[in-house]
Amino acid sequence: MIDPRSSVIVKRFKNIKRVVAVSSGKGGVGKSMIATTIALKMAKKGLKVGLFDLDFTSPSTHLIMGVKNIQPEEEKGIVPPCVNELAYMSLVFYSGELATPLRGVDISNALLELLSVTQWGDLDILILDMPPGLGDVMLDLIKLVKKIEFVIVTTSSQLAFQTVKKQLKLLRELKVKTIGVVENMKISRIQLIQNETEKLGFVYLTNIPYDKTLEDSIGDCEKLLATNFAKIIDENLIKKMGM
Amino acid sequence: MIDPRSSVIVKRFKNIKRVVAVSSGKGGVGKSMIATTIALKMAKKGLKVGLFDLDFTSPSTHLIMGVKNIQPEEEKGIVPPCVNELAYMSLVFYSGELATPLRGVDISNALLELLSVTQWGDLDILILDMPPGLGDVMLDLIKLVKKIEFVIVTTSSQLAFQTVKKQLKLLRELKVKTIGVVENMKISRIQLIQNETEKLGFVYLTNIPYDKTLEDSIGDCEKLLATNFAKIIDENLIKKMGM
Amino acid sequence: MHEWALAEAVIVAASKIAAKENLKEITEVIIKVGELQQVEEEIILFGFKQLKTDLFKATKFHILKAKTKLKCHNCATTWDFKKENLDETTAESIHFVPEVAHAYVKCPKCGSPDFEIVEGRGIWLEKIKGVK
Amino acid sequence: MHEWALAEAVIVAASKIAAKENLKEITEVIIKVGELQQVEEEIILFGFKQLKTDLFKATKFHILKAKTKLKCHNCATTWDFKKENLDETTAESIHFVPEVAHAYVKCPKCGSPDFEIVEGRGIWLEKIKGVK
Ligand SMILES: Nc1ncnc2c1ncn2[C@@H]1O[C@H](COP(=O)(O)OP(=O)(O)O)[C@@H](O)[C@H]1O
Ligand SMILES: Nc1ncnc2c1ncn2[C@@H]1O[C@H](COP(=O)(O)OP(=O)(O)O)[C@@H](O)[C@H]1O
Ligand SMILES: [Mg+2]
Ligand SMILES: [Mg+2]
Ligand SMILES: [Mg+2]
Ligand SMILES: [Mg+2]
Ligand code: NI
Ligand code: NI
Ligand SMILES: [Zn+2]
Ligand SMILES: [Zn+2]
Repeated sequence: MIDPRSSVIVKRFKNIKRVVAVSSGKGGVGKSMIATTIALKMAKKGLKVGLFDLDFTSPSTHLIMGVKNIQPEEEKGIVPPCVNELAYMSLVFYSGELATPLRGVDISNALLELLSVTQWGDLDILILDMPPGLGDVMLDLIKLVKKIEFVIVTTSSQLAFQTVKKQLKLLRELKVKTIGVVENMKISRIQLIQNETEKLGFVYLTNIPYDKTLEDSIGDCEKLLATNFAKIIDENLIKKMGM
Repeated sequence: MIDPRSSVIVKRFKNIKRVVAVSSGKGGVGKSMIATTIALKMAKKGLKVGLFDLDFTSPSTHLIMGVKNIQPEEEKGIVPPCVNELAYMSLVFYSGELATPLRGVDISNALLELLSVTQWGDLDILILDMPPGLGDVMLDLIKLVKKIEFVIVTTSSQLAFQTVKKQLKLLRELKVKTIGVVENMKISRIQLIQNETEKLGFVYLTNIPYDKTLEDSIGDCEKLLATNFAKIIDENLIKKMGM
Repeated sequence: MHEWALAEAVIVAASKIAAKENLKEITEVIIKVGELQQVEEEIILFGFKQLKTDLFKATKFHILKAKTKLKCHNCATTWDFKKENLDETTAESIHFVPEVAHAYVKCPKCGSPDFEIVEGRGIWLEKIKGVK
Repeated sequence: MHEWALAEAVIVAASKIAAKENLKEITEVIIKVGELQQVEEEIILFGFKQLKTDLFKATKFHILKAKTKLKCHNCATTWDFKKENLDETTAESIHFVPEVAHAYVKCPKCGSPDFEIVEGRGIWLEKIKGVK
C-alpha cells in the first residue's frame, strides 16, 4: 500500500515562486503576528501572496486578520479563499472553535492532506505560519517542499534564543536555506542576539521593539498595518527577504 | 509484542502525593518560569518537590535555574539529581546543547522511557513543565498518570486565550482535574480573561504582571525568588494550589 | 469535487512507479478508499478519466472500500466508526481533513478524543499492474 | 544499573498478563532487547532475580536481541545502525533515552536526523507462557 499524496505535492507548489516558513523552536515569539504582517504588506505591494496557517493546535492568523464566515471552495481540490488580498488557508475552516488534540502522526497526516489538495494557483510567495518546535510539521516540510526557506523568530530572551541557536545549527546541517533571524519584542538595547546570530554566520534581519498597540489591532488588518510593528516589517524585513 | 513500560509507571508515581502539570495550548506564555518558580518556592517551604521538564524541544528549566555539570545517578533506574532542593529531571541531561528534532511518536517514546525509569522517591508534589500544545505529551500523561492536575497558563492576549479556552473545555470533557488559570504578563487592567474564565466555570487563580526584572534573573535562583513575579506566585498561587 | 486532487495524486504516484519499474503501460490500478473521508467514487473515477495520460489508456481502475477502524489510545477500545452519527457540517469537515475527527469524535467507552485511525482514513494506492 | 527499572517493568507487565489470563505460575518469559539502547543483559537478569514474586518461582527468562534498523523519513534509506560509531558519552545518553539518537545520528545517505526507529529500540515483552 502506497500513500499517493506526497507524489502530487511538487505539482501543487510548481507555480509558487517562493515558500517561506516563519518558524521558531520556541513558542510565543511572534511567528503568527510576523507571518501575517509580512503577507499583508507584500500583498499591498501588488505581489500575489498566500498565507498558510500550519499551527493546527493554536491557530492564530484567522484571529489576527479577523476572518469570519468564510470557507474555501471546492474546485479540483480546495481553493483557498481570498482574504485581505491573500490566498488564505487554515485548519480552522474545518475544526472551527473546537480543540484539536492531535498527536504528531495526525498533525503529519493533516499537513500532507492539505498540501496535496490545496490549489494555490500562481503565487509570488507563500508564507507559512509555523507551529512552535522542530517536530512533524518542520520535518515534513523540509522533506516535501525542497524550495522552502526559513525566517527564524526569536525574542531577546535566552529562553528563546538558546532553542533558536540549536534550530539554526540544525537547519545549516540539513542545508536548508535560512534567510535569517528576527529579534522580536526587543526590550533592552543589548546587541547580544545580533552578535551571536552573526557569529554563527546567519543574517540578523531586524529587531522589532515591543509594541504596546499591537494587541489592540488583533482582528483588524488596517489597524495592524498602521502599527509601528508593521512599519518595521515593511521597511526592514521585506526587502531583506528579497521582495 | 508488548511494551512493558507503561505497566510500571503507576508504581513510579505511587509515593508522589500530587502531580501538577503547568500547561498551555499556547507557547511562550510563561509555563517554564511559573513551573520553576512554583517548585522552588514550595521547596523553600520545606515540601519535598520534584520538577520535571517535559518540553523536549525547547527545554528551559535548566536555563532558568542555571543548572550546570550535573548528571542523574543510576540506582535501580535513574535518580533525579538534587538541584536547589528539587528532585530535578530534564532531557538535556542526555541531549545537551544539541537540537532534538523529534516527531510526536519519538516524544511519546522518550516520555514513556523517562516516566518508567525515573525513581522520584517520596514527594509531596511533582511539577511538570509542559511543552506547548495539546499533543503527545499531554495526551500520554492524561492516559498514564491518573492523578494528574493541570494549572493552565495564558497571557492577556486573545491569541493565547482562544487556545486556552479550547483546552479548558477539552480538559473538562476528559474529566481531568484543572486547578485553574493563571493570567501571566498582564499589561492592561482589563478583567476580560478573569470574566471569561469564571464564566466557563474555572478558577481564575491569579494574574502576574509583566516583570521587567525577570529576564535578568535567568540562571540565578536567588534573584528569581526575589522578584515580584516570584512573590505573587508565592502569595497568590501556591495557596490556591492547596499547598 | 476536491476528490479530483486526490485522483491526481494517484495518477502521479502510479506514473512514478511505472517509470521506476519501466512499465510501458499500466493495465490495472487498485485503490483503497477509507470510509472516514467519504470520498465520492464517481468523482475519483471522473478525475482518472480526465487526468489519464497515454500510460493509462487501457487501465482498469478498481476502487476498494475500507471500513473505519478506530482504536482508543486511552482505554484500547477498538470500534467501527459509522459516519451516520455525524451531522452534515462535521461530516464535510472530516471529508476534507480526516484528522479533524479528533475534534468531533470520542471513544464510545471512555470519551477520549485520543484515538488512532487504524484503518479507513483516506486514499491508498493498493496495487498497480502493467506491461514492460 | 538503570536496567533494573526496565526489568521491573517487565515483571509488572508479565504479572498483569498472568492475572488477566488466570495463570497460577509463569513458566517462561521471553523478552526482546534492542541493540540501540545497549541494555546489559546481566543487570536485567539480576533484576528479575531480585524482583520475582512467587508467580515467577520456576520461570525461565530468555533474552533475544534485535538489531537496530533505522529508516530515513527523508530519503527512505534503511540501515543497520552500529553502536561502534558512537563515542562513550553519546552511547550512554542513547542508553538512557534512545530517542536522543535523533540529536546524534544522521542518515548515512542524506544526512537527515528525521529517521524512524523501525526495530531494535528498547525492551519488549515478546511472550509469556504459564500454567493455569
Ligand atoms: N513586537 C511585539 N510587540 C508586542 N506584542 C507582540 C509583538 N510580537 C508579538 N506580540 C504578541 O505576543 C504574543 C505571541 O505572538 P504570536 O504571533 O502569537 O507568537 P507565536 O506565533 O510565535 O506563538 C501575542 O499575544 C502577540 O500579540
Ligand atoms: N511575568 C513575566 N514578566 C516578564 N517576562 C515574563 C513573564 N513571564 C514569562 N516571561 C518571559 O516570557 C518568555 C516566555 O516564558 P517561558 O516560561 O519560557 O514560557 P513557556 O514555557 O510557556 O514557553 C521568557 O522569555 C520569560 O522570561
Ligand atoms: Mg515555528
Ligand atoms: Mg503562532
Ligand atoms: Mg504546555
Ligand atoms: Mg517552556
Ligand atoms: Ni470533496
Ligand atoms: Ni543503565
Ligand atoms: Zn477509550
Ligand atoms: Zn536519508
